[in-house]
Amino acid sequence: MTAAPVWSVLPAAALVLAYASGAAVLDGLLDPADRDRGAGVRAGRPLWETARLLRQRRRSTVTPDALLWRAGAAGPLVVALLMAVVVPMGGRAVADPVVGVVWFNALDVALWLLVWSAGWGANGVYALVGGYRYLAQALAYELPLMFALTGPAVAAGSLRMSEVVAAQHGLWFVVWMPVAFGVFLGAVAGFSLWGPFGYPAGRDVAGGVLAEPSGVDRLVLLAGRYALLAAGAAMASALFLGGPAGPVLPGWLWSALKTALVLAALVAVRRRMPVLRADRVMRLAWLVVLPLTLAQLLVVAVIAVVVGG
Amino acid sequence: MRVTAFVLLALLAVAGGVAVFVVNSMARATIALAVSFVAAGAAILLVDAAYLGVITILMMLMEMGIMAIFMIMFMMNPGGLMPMSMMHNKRGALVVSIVVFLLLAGGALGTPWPQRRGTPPSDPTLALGEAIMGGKMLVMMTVSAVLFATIVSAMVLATGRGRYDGEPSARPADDA
Amino acid sequence: MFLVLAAALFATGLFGALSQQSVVMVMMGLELMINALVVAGAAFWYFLAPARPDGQVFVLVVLAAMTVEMALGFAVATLLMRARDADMTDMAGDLRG
Amino acid sequence: MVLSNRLAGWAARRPHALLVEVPGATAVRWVAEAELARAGAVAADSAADADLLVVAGAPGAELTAVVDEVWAQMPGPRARIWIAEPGAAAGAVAQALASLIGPGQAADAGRRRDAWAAGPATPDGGGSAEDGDEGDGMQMPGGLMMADRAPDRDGLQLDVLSVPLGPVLADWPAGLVVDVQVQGDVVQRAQWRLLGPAQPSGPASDGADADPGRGPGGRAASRLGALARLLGVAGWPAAAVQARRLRDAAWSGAPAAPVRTGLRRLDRRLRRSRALRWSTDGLGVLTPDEARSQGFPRWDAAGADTARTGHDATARWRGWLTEADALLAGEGAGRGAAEGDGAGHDAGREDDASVARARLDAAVRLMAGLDLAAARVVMASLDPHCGALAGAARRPEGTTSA
Repeated sequence: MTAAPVWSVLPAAALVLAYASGAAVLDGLLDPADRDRGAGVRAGRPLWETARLLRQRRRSTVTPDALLWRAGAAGPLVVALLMAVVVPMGGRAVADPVVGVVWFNALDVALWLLVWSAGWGANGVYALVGGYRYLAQALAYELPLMFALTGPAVAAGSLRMSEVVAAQHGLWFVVWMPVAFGVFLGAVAGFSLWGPFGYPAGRDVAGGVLAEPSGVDRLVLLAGRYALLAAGAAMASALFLGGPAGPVLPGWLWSALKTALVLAALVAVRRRMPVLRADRVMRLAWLVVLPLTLAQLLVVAVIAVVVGG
Repeated sequence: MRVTAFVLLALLAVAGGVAVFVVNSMARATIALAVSFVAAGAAILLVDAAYLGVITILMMLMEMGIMAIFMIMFMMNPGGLMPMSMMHNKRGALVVSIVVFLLLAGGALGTPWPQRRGTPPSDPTLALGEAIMGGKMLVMMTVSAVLFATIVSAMVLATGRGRYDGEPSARPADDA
Repeated sequence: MFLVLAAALFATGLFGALSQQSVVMVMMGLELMINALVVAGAAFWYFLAPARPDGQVFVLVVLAAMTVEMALGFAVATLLMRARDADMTDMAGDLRG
Repeated sequence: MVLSNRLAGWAARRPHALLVEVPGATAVRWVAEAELARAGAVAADSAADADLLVVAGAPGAELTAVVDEVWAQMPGPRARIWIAEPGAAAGAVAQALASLIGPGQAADAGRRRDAWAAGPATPDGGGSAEDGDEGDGMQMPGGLMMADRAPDRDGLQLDVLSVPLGPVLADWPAGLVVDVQVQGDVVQRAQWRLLGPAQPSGPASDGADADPGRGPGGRAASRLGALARLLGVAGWPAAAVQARRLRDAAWSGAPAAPVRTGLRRLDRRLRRSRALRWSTDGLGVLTPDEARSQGFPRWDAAGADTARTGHDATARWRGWLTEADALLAGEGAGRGAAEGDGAGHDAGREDDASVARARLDAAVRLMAGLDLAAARVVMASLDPHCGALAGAARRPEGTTSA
């Protein structure tokens, strides 16, 4: 595997956005509210929403912190694109740094501050509560996520994404690291404010961090949310599902298929569950999930030592 | 190329650091500090210490996130609606820090540094990992003990009531 | 060059730590100073003895120290807040004893 | 021009509507919601998210003022409709949708002078600006006040913010304002008041056709409507949609059998969801006496295991499911008597002013010490019928503190 040239940033970004739109289309198709309407109308939902938000005036609030607000609104999309930079798709990544796994982790932590500023900058009660909810939720999932990321890295003996993928020839990591895989998917939903982890954007606080932005700001923020899901799904397929490994079909197709499947599962889960409140998530994460992840990591480490000699 | 990048990042880092004490909003101060750290971490990336650079960024962003919580908790007027000046002894501090800067910078430029010995390993992260698990194991074990002691003592200091004599409140430890 | 950056960061942090009143702001100053140490440590490692990992280990230890500082700092700030409703360094001094 | 027309056409396929319900206009809201859903609209969470402002019922002066504020906060293109009675909903919605893409929008945008663009803060209906206690008299830029301090539940002196919750808030009782003092997002004290309709109508007077609590179908719909709101607050939009459809079916007098089939499906889905139980368990626990005086029937006899967590939010939504099914099956009238529980189940008990008041008092009492999310679940699970109160004397009450 070789690092791709610089211009490959553009197709990578396009790919992330394509997956993000796909996720939005799927979300529209699955929405029971529109069940009686034609599939075309439902599938076109991202288009209608985009048109609506492009037409909408950009509104403000009383004495906002405009700089932080705009930065926060743009944050998720930027972070998602930066995450995608290290994800190999079909054996090819834009960049393949030595510390690809940590890079992903650092970016997801960057979201803490960005989403928080999106809530803070609006200078509204509900938005601020949403921003803090994000931090509270992040405190719950971050530590399990770190240990979940450590699993594949230990097994591969490297933090480099290409080597993590290469180490899965033969056996995908998901087979012997199911806990880490589950935690990772949960964390992806968590940092994307999605589904059961949509608490920071909850309807009970008038949309939380989504309560105040309108027009283009809102469009970018919502697109960023789907893009984060897409980047997370791509990462999951590379870290745990063996990336391009698979019979018959070419590697890039396998990568694309796996990413699409993970993404679809993430989108679908939103309809299956209510939002989990952060206090409950916190208890679950620290008392149950964290020990489980550590046990998983122990198993992985022992196997890695035994097998690796 | 590398020099230009470094200069830009260095300027950004210092500008962020200065901004911390200049802007009139705690939120912006926190973000400015985060920007300063990210720039410093990126500068470290330039010297092939990939792991150190990224881990610096990671840790510092996390700390700033935590700091945002405390900032609102402790500061009246966190929104910075009112111009904030909470200086005392500004002049003295300014003089001291300028003197320190001149001394340090002069020292850095003036000292006859020894010749560089050896070349960076092909994978500095690997070297670091082997050092931690090999020769420097003791250091890391000390660090981990200290960290554990910190968690415990911070909790003891910060919580007014004991663990079992109140309603069970699911508050997180204040550092991860 | 790296050391100049480190020196500048250190001086900025020192200025903050000396001049600010709020506990939180003082801690931000301290953070900046430690940040300078991180930069300097990485620079020393790279430019003086890159073959040995000591420099990198040093940086990691500094990072850990920073975490400890944050945690304890906020714990003490919480304690002060609880005991005296004081979040300014001056107040903490005045109320001593 | 072609492009902007195309954009407008696309945008109109999915307008976001913010609904303001006037106390006593529940039926109007239901019809309006169904009508909006038919037109492809979705419910907006906040003013920033809304293109359409739909006022169901005839608001009084205070509520009208709030509606105007929300109107000023909407980004535009925007349209506002007032629906006074159920029959008018379809026409009004169609007209509003047309005006959203019409040429009037540019003129509207040109005329606007928005509160946020200049000048002092408006007191706020949708909760979009922080305004603190007027404690230390320190005037802040923008007319905003600094927050006060008070001890919190962990013994720290922390900032307190006074925020009105409602009356324009998704899945919130009609016309209700709960003035809460919050630290972070933890409610310290709460107090309710009601912004009423234009002409207070007596609780049992002429408004019979606007009052859905008549007849078993209407009462089943009332339970399902409450359930839909609770599910919305709990953040499960898919299930809320399901409940809302069943509500509309029950209300429109559709044959009971298919409705009951759908209800059974929803029932299974909700009861099986551990996550939902997890988020409602142990919230808003009432003693059996309180529950009876607030018009909740004895649901433990009806299959909900209240013994485990007491009469909490979980017990109440389970009770709604059971009750709605019984009402649709036509056995609602007899059951209260069969249990020998006279206070249980006479028709429209929850539409008594005293019951509604008791529920609101209980809600603000139970909200203290909870975070906003839990407080909202408590309020939704008590389902106070504010319409019943609108006729009675309006005075603020129900203060409570942590």
